Formats: sequence, structure tokens, C-alpha cells
Amino acid sequence: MSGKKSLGRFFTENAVVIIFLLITIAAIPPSGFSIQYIVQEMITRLGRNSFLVLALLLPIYAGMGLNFGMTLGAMSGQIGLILAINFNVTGVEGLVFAALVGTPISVLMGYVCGAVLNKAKGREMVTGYILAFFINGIYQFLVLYMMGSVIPIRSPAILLSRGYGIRNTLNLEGVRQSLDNALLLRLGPFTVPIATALVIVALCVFVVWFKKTKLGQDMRAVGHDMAVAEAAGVPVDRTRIIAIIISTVLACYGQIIFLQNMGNMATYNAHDQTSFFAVAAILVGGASVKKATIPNVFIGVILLHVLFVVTPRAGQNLFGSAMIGEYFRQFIGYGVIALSLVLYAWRARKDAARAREGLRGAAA
Amino acid sequence: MNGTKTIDPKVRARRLGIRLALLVVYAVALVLCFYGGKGHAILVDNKDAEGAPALEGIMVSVDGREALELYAGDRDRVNVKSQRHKVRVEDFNGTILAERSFTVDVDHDMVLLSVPKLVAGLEPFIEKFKPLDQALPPEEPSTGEAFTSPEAGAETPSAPPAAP
Amino acid sequence: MGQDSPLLSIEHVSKEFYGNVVLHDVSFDLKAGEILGLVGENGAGKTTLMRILFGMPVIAETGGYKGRVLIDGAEVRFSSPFDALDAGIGMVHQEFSLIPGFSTTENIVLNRESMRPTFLNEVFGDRMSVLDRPDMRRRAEGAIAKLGVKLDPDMLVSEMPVGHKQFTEIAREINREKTRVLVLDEPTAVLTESEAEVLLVALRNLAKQGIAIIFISHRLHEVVAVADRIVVLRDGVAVKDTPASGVSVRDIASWMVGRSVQTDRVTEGEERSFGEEFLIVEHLWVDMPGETVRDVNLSVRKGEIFGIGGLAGQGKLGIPNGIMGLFPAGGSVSFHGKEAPLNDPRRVLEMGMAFVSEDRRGVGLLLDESLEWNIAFTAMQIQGGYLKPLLGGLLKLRDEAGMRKLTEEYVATLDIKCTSPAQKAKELSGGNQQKVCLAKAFALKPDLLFVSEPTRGIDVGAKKLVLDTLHKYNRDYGTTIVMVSSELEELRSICDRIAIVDEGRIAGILPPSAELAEFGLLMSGEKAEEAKEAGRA
Amino acid sequence: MRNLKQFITDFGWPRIIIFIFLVALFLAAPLVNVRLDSSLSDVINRFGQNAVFVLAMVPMIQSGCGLNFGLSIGIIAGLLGATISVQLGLTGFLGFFGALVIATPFAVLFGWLYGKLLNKVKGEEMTIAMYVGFAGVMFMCIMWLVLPYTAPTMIWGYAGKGLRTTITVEGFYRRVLNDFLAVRIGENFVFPTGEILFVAAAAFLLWVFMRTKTGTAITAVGSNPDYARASGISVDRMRTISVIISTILGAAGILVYQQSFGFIQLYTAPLSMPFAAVAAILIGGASVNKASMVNVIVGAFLFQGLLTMTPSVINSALQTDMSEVVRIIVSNGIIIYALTRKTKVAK
Repeated sequence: MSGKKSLGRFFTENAVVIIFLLITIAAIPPSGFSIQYIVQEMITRLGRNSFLVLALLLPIYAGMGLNFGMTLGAMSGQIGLILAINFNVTGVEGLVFAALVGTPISVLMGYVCGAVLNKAKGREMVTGYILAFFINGIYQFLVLYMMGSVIPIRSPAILLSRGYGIRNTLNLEGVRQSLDNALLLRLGPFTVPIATALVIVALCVFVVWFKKTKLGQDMRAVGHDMAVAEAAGVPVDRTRIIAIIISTVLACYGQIIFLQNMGNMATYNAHDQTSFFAVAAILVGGASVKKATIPNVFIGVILLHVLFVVTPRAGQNLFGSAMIGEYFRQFIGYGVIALSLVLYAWRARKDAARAREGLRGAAA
Repeated sequence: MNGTKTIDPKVRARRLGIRLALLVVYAVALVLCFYGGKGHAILVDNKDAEGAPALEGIMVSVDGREALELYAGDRDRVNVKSQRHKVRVEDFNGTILAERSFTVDVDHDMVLLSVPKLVAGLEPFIEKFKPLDQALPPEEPSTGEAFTSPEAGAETPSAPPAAP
Repeated sequence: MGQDSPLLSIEHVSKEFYGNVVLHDVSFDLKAGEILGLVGENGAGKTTLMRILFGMPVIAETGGYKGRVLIDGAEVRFSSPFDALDAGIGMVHQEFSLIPGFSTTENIVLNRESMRPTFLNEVFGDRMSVLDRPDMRRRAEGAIAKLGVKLDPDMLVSEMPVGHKQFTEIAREINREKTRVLVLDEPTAVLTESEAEVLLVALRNLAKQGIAIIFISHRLHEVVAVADRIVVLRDGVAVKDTPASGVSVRDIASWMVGRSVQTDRVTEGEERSFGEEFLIVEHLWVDMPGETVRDVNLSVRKGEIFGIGGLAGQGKLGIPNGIMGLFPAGGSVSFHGKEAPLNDPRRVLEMGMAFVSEDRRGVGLLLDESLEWNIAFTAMQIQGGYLKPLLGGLLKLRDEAGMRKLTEEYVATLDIKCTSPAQKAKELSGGNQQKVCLAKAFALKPDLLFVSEPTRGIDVGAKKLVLDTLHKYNRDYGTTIVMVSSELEELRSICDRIAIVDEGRIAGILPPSAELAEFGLLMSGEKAEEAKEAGRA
Repeated sequence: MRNLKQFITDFGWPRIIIFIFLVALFLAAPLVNVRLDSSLSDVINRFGQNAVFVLAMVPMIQSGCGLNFGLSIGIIAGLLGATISVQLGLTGFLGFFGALVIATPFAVLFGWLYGKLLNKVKGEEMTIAMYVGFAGVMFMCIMWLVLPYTAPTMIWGYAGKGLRTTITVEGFYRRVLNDFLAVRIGENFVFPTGEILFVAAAAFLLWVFMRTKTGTAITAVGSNPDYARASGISVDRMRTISVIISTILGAAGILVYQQSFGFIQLYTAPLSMPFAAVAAILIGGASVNKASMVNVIVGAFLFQGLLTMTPSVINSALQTDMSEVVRIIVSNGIIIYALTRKTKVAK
């Protein structure tokens, strides 16, 4: 009886992961991809995306939900990369240069984002989402109108032909896969970018360590109950801002890692889908608005990206239209986010109701 | 424990020092990355130059990399990082004609290295190279509307498909 | 420091809120290792006194206080609770301020964790230190041992029984090295008998170790059992300050509720006659947070004014809220001989019951809407009033003129002070808002009216007007009224019978003329048997 | 003086700045050779084109569901109506109103489901609405490819199946409202009488509805759900009704938009439409939990005025197209402003 119950609980708690796993497994055979191909793709994509997804963890610990404002960090990273390309700083040094330039910008952005979210307690997610749009406007203003006219750009090759504004697509030739290729390991038929993996492992170690610090403990306290934490003297607003700043800075680095792997950058919309992919991945991995772990990140990246790799081809083979697969994966992405948010909100209400039932007096 | 706690002035001074030092480290790292990662394209040129005719057949190696084979009138390209480099010129028999270290100006993305001048010992054998025009196609400005940005597609589509 | 010099002294403390005196010249001392029982009815000033002692910002915001608070003979004036904590005063609140997802240890050392510095401290400050979990656990165990109770240091608070949560909170306060005075506000309210017993033993333990304790409780037998000295507050005045030995529960009860001025009965000299018992409540339970009703049986006769009293948190407010369907409830309620459905506000309203909620701003009013809306809304929705048919009845629109007329009527009869019927409810004073709530209920022309805390938070003049209005409606329209109030005097001035609720059950029903001590005993859950006799008489 | 201050704090600085900015644009227009009459004509036309979307925000704001970021659900219903109407070959007024009649049952069904969902997630409505809207749009993208439409004007010529991304309504119901009783003044000014009449009618119907017993209850639910519940109102039911109405208005909105614009835009086009409507009603002075007809009209006019005037005036003045950036900053800025304002109701 209780075994059945706990099994049912397991299914409801992991509904998103299970549904996703089933869809993914079902979509692999019709795609016709070999397992070897898919595994190599996953290794690449883990390296490309994990860092960005890991950036979501701290705000979840601090009870601020999914940080849709991470896009701000992505934009900071892109500004760093634009400058690296502008000065023709290449290789790993180019990436570090971009990161160093992006850091102060993303700290500032993170502070702004945190301060705004503190004013919108209880609706952090939608506010973060819109804030990303808003800052996107400022980013475009800066990159499309200021660069080359007010901000001097020395390399005419990256400017639009009208003389100011950065080109729509930026070739990242100089830094392309410089981190990935810094230390490549051939493992049977697979190549593993060890340097990238080390950076990701280092971040995981940092996150684990961070949770053991006083600040990490304060974030947990704030995440569990803001009022109690405040009463105990934890500076709630400040702690929340710090969580967002760290997340934003990590998103900045994550975007740089992502783009060096891609090799080129859509100047005006590379960041548009950053938070969408990251959030969808962590939710697919079984995280919720309130709870996320490092395994969630990796499970999520793998599951989401297997699906992303196989669906267009599966759609092509099954329906004769690659677009169906294309739309299907977007539908799945958005659907997963909506579903996990709904499940979470619904479960939270049910749990609250169940907790209250325990306090009821015995009816005669 | 509530934020009003005063910090020992000694600790405070030490921390200020460490933080300032870190700022310096930040700046140094930035500069190091800038100079160290700065990429330069070296055009290795074996053409007639003032006072130095092109050489018949040579092997040119920059920083000990695989040598380039250049006949008279040839030009090839080597991409390098940072500013100080070594170049070695040999003939096809392996006789070293010249071996020199040189510095590229940090502001020059592309320089021309004239091997004849180098072998002849003429200075400057290296000079800034100005590409005549950009190979990249002109591109019109666009704000890159993704569908996630508000009201994308609310404007007139540029070319609605004509009805058959 | 001599053993006899007081650790904490309260000297001539007075406090008023907007001209309303809540504390008047209160003085008492507290010595190290002494347990002081502080008792008083709701509104007697206990909470305000503790707020002053604890430096709550609300005190300074409302104009500060008169008199002095001394610790070790030196005056202190705290500007925030953290100052009080630093001075060694710990407070355990009625509601738990624990983090449910944290373990006992983490809660006990919350924001005072043991830490080991790391290099990052030098860059980002002390918060980058790593927690020293073994030491945290050691400290937590120390505090638990000092308290003398059994607590698992690794258990999550969310999985604990209520009693353990209470112990965790106390352990947190005594974990501060400096804590010398511990204030416990109704610590036993949520505990079972046996848990409360363990707590009292723990408190004596602490006192033996030199910690001074202020113990606030309405369970008088506990106060008598544990306290060394008892201070009784009544209407903001310390009416009694006496050693506990030889004091009986009955004595305290009468000090607590005794009034120097005799209450004027509003219904004095009136012939009161009642009809049949038309509201019968049996085995009612209501799940209202903080006001749980466990098993209530009562019946109300037609035409009477029935009072329900009792201390805060005992469940008196849950009764009307449960019957009106606002909180999950069970049991049976019959009205006019018909079964009234629970958990269905609409049906109950349709049956002719109405409710004036104690939560005026939360439930009682549409703060952002006009008075017209506030008063006419329920009548419109339930009885279809104030709608104007259009297109031959195809469409019914709000009858703004009708609503205005109705509102103007009530503005006149209840003397609601407003600029116009279109004024927003949030702009009115508390007393006038209360009148709007009454008007809303009257507009339904109910057979039975529940009024919950009708005079809470309003000034004296308005109080009288509200009570008179209720009485007038009862007399003129024969409306049966069930009035729930924390103010015993108010109940005694208007009600025909008064039920006292204790721990979610009716402790007894008394006539308004009953002796004050009887009410006091019932409220404190003492000698319910004895009181039942009086109720029957 | 105090009244003015009060007015400014109520209305909010961002809105006043936007208003002044728009006025400045109108004043500057003649200086940079932008014709005022044609600009005004544009503004009025676009006002009519978008006002119904903005109107769709009102019921959900009033019932306390917040800003309807999931308006795309209604738009999808409208698109179904539009495509079926074209498929059936309905033209002229019959085409437009046929589309409306076909869209309505879809809107009611979608709105009902969407409302049920939002009732389960009280407090998180806005984020979830946004993603439900996105997911719905992406789902319909697949549907547009596989649904068995056959009308040659709509399907891809070379594949023989699947709907085009943009379908012209020329010959069906293009400009049926705009040209109805249209008044032409001078060369460059046309008043789209039919369109404005339709908007006015929709606004009037909603205004009437909000004054019925149910409408009153919806407002009370939004104002204070506990009060409404204590008055015997089913809060969930009222919220669902408000969502259904919002969805129907969304469906009607896209049809009005199409007839004026001339094309049915499918696939990902509806994704971002809700944001413009949200921004417009907020610019009009609404908050996250209070909105009126005045907010709708002022907001739609200001926002569309801004969208029309910035490109023409700024571009002529600076010789550069900054309007897109201005639009992004203004519309999202105002949403942020509204989201971060403290809810006024003191509890």
C-alpha cells in the first residue's frame, strides 16, 4: 500500500523528467541518427550549455525562482566578445579578455536586476523576463548606434557599411573553440573538450562550496522564509541582490563559453533565447522553481538537447517536413516550462492545504 | 551579527589593501591578455623590395612552426599571437640564411615581412600592411528582431507571398 | 552585582497610541533567576509592554513611550529588536519564527552560525566564511542541554511536533551567550498538556541557571505553578504585583477582569423575550488559522443577542467564520429547522444569515471601491437588488441611483462620516469603515447577524455608536445577533447570554450578570465544571 | 498644487514623460517635413487596429488575474476563425463577421481551459500565462502545417499543403471595416469610420458587461477576493469568465487587425503581440490590478502614436532608424514600472 503510494509520489514529483524521457526515446529511432553521433553531440552540447544552466542555481536557492534576468549577463559577455574581436585579441587570452571586460558590466547589470526584482517580490520571474527585454533595448542602442559613432571601434571589419553599429553576425574566428581545443581528449570514437569540462567542474565545486558558506546559508534561509530571515537579522534584500549578481556574472561567462563553441555570434539576438534554453533545460532535468541541484542541470542539458538534435530529423522522416520537428521542439521547450510552473504552483497549494488539514480538530 | 558590527581597523586596512591589490591584478590580467592574446597576421613576402631582390627558393619558419615554402614572388600568411617573434629563413638545402627576432607593433593587425630585406639585413624589413578593401560584403543595419521580442512581426512584412 | 539588585526594572512606563492610553504608569522589577508571570486580558497592554522592552520600531513610530527601562540599574532605550538582543533580552513569540526547511541546529544558531574564515573574506567580507557545522551542532546541543529537554539536532523543523518547535525557539534565545532575560509570550498556547508540563520544568531549569524569565500566559494554573512573582495588568495599569506563593487561580482571574466601574447595561430595564431556538450548532469544527474551532455546540434563540467571548487564539472567531463558509468547517448547523450547508457562503447568505467580519480591511471591505459598492454589493449578488432591467429584462445593469439612495440612507442613520457616497472605503477612518461593514450586513435584512469584533480598533465614541446600533436593530427589527468580541465588558453590556470559548470548545455559557471571576476562570480554562453549573443556573 | 502632485504620483512619471515625448514629436513633425495630417491618419488607423487587443486586457486585470501575457491564446482562436472563413470562401462583411462567429466558440473553449489553468496557479498567473501562450503558439505552428486546409490562396504552392506564413485577405475581407463610411479629408487624411465604430461597439459592450451583476462581481473579485467570497461569489467562476471574455476579445482583435493590415500572419507572429497590448494599457494609466476604458483609449492612442511618430520624426531628424530601440525601451520600461510598483491595497 505504502509502496504504491510512494511510487505514485515518485511519478508526480518527476512527471516532467519522465514525460520528457519518453518523448525523447520515442523520437530517437525515427531520426535515424546513430547512437555514436548523438553521444558526440551531447558531449559537445554539455560543454557548450552546462555553464549557462548552472548560472540559474543560486537564485533558485535564494527563493527568487528562475532567473530570466540572466540574459543581462549574456549581453555583458557579448559586449566583452565584441571588444575582444575589435582589438583582435585571440585564443584563450581573447576569452579571458572578454570575461574580464564583461565582469564589471555584468556585476552592474546584476545589481540593477536584483534591485528591480526586490521591488517586485512575488513576481520575480515575469519581471526578470521583461527586464531582459528592456535591457535588450539599451544593448541595441549601445551596440547598434553608439559603437562606431560615440564609442570608437578600431576594426572597420566589424562595423556595418554605414560606418557605425556592429554587424549582424560577428565572426569569432580568433577565439573560435579556443577553450574547447585547448585540451582535447580522444576517447575511443569521441573527442572530449577537457579544458571546458574542467571549467564546468570548477564551477560545480564552487557551487557546492558556496552552499557551505555563511552567505550560502543566508541565501537558503532567505529562500525558505524571507520574514524569518529578516527577523533573525539576515540582510534579505542585499542577499537577494548578491544571488542575482553572481548568477548574472556566471551567465556572462557562460555566454562566452557558449559563443566560442558556436564560432560566430548573432550580435542582436544571440542572447534572446539564452534564458529560454537554460530554464527549459534545468526544468527538464527535474528542478522546480524552489529546488534545483547540480544533477538536475546535467540531466536536463542531456535530455533537452537529445530532443533538440533528433526532432528536426525525426519530423523530416515522419512527416516529410523538418519544420514540424523545429516547431515541435520549441513547443516542447515552452510547454515544459509552462508545465513545470503549473505543476509547482499547483503542488504548492495542495501541500499547503494538506499541512493545514493536520491542524484540524477532530470532528466528532 | 546585524550589520552594525564594527570591523577591527587593522582587519579593515588589510582588506582594503588586498582588495586594492586585486584591482591591480585585474588590471594586469587585462593588460596581459590584451598583449598576449593580441593576434597579428604576418604576411611573409618574397618579392622584390628596394635594394633586395626576391630570393629563389626559401623555407621560412616563424616561431619554429612548420616552414613555408616560398619561391620568388610568393607571399604567404602566418597568424601569431603577442608581439615578439622569431623568424628563420633557410634555403632548400637547409642552410640558414637569416635568423632574427622581431617585434610587431601592438596596433598593427597585419604586417608585411619582407624576406629579401631581412636576408639582406636591411631595416625595416617589417612594416604595417594596409588591406586595400574589406573582403566582407556590405550589410544593411537591422535590429535583429527575434520572435521573443515584443511586437515582432507587427510591422508590414517586406514581401508577402503573392497569391498564385 | 548583588543578588538582590534587580536585573531589569520597568519604571513608570506609559504609552498611548493616538490619544488612546494603553499603558499607564507601569512599574516592576525582575531579578536574576526569577520567573515573573505576566497576566492580563487581551488588550490589557502586555503586548505593548513587551514591544517597548524589545525596542520594536512601531513604538518609536507612534511617538515613543514615557518612563524608563533599566538594565543593571542603567537606563536603556532600544531603537530596534537587535539592540535588545545585544543587551541580553531574548523573546519567544507566539507565532513561530523558525525556518521549516532547516534543521534544529540551523534554526538555533540562525544568523549566528559558527564560521571559519576563508581567503575570500578579505575580498568579499565575512559572509564568505565557511560554516563550522560540528561547532554549530555542539552549540545547539549545549543550548538543548541547558534547556533540559530532548531534541534531535538534525531533525527538520517541518517534521517536528509543535512542542519541539517551541523548544527550538527557546533554545535559540538561550544560545545567545548574553541572554539574561527571556520573554515568553504565550509559549504553551499551542502545546498539549504534557508538552506544556515539560516546558515548565525546562523554564525552572533555566531560572536556576540565573536567567530571568517573563512568562506571559493565559493558562493561570501554569502561571501559578511556575512563577515566583505575578504581575497583573488590566487596562494598561499594573493592578497587582505579588509573590506567587499563596495566590490562587481564582484570585488572579478576578484581578484580571475586575473593573472598578460597573458596566451599564444597554438593555437595562427592557423586557427581553425570545422565540424558539433557531440556530443550532452541533460538533462544529473550523480550520481557521490561529483560531481553530474543535468541537462547538450551542444554540441561539430567535431575537436574542448572544455573545461569544474568550481569549485570542482560542477559536471564538472561528465560529462565525466557519458557519459563514469562509474557512473549511465540519459538523452540523441548522437554521430555522433546516440544515445549513457548510463551506458554501452563498447558500448561508441566502438563508438569511449575514456576517460582519473581524478582518475589516481584509474581508469586510472593498477598499478601492466606493461606499455604494461596499454597501450594496452583497445585497445585489445575493438578493438581486439594485439592478435595473434593460431591454425588457434581457439585461440587468447596476442601478447606480438605487445604490446611492441606499448608501445615503445608511450614511444618515449610522452617521458615517464621508465626503460623499462615492468616496473610496480606504479613505474612511476605522470607526466609519466598521459602520460601512454593518451597513452592508443590514442591507441584506438578515434574520441572524454575526458580528465579529465590532469595536476592534475604533475610538470610544464610535464604539458606543456601533453597540447602540446593534441593539437598535435587534430591538426594532427583531434581528438575532451573535456577537463575538474579545472585550468582555462590551459583551456584558449588550448580550443576553455569553458563551466563553476555550481551546476550540465552549467552556461555559454565563448570564451577563455573572460574577467577573467566573468569566475569568472560564477564559483561563480553569474549572470548566464549576462554570457549567453557573451557566445552567 | 497638492492635487497636481497627487495626480502626478498616481499617474506616474514614466507616463508623463511618454506623454510629453509624444507631444514633442507632434510639435517637431512639421520642422522635419513630416506631414501632420498623414501622421494623424496613421495614428488613428493603428489605434483602431490595436485597440481591441488593449481592451482584452481589461477583464482579466479587473478580476485580479493580472496582465494577460497569454493573449496569444485568443489570437490563435481568431486565426482559426480567419483561416476557416477564407477556406469557406466568405468575402466582404460576411467574411469578417463569419470569421468572428467561427472564432468565438474556439475562443470560449480555449478561454475556459486557460481560465481553469490560471485558477490552479493563483499568484503565478503572469509567468505561466506567458509560457502557456508561447506553448500554444508553437503547438499551432505544427497545426498550421498539418491541418487539412485546401484553399489555394492559403497553402504553399510548391508543397501543396501547409499554410503560408502570410496570407493576404485581399478579396476576402481586407479593409471592410476601415473603408466602411470612411471619411477622407484632404489628400492625406482618412478617418477609418467602420473600424473606429467597431472598436467603440466592443468597448461599449464591455462597459455594459462590467455593469451587470456578473461584471460587478468580477470587479469585486479583483478588488478583494476575500470580500467577494464572503459575499457568496465563486471567485474561480468569475475569474474564468473574465479569462473567456479576454480570449474572445483577443480573437476579435486579431480579426480587426488583419482586415486593416491586409494579411493573416500565422506561425510565430502571435508570440509577441500580447506585449504590445500590455504595454499600451499600462501607458494608459492602468495598474496590474485596476484598469478602465479610459486607460484603454488613452493607452492605445499614446502607444500607437509613439510607434507611428518615432520612426517618421526621429528618422527624419537624425537620419537613422532608432524607432525600434525606442519602442523596445519604452514599452518594456513601462511594463517593468508597473510590475515594480507596490500594490496599493493595504491589507
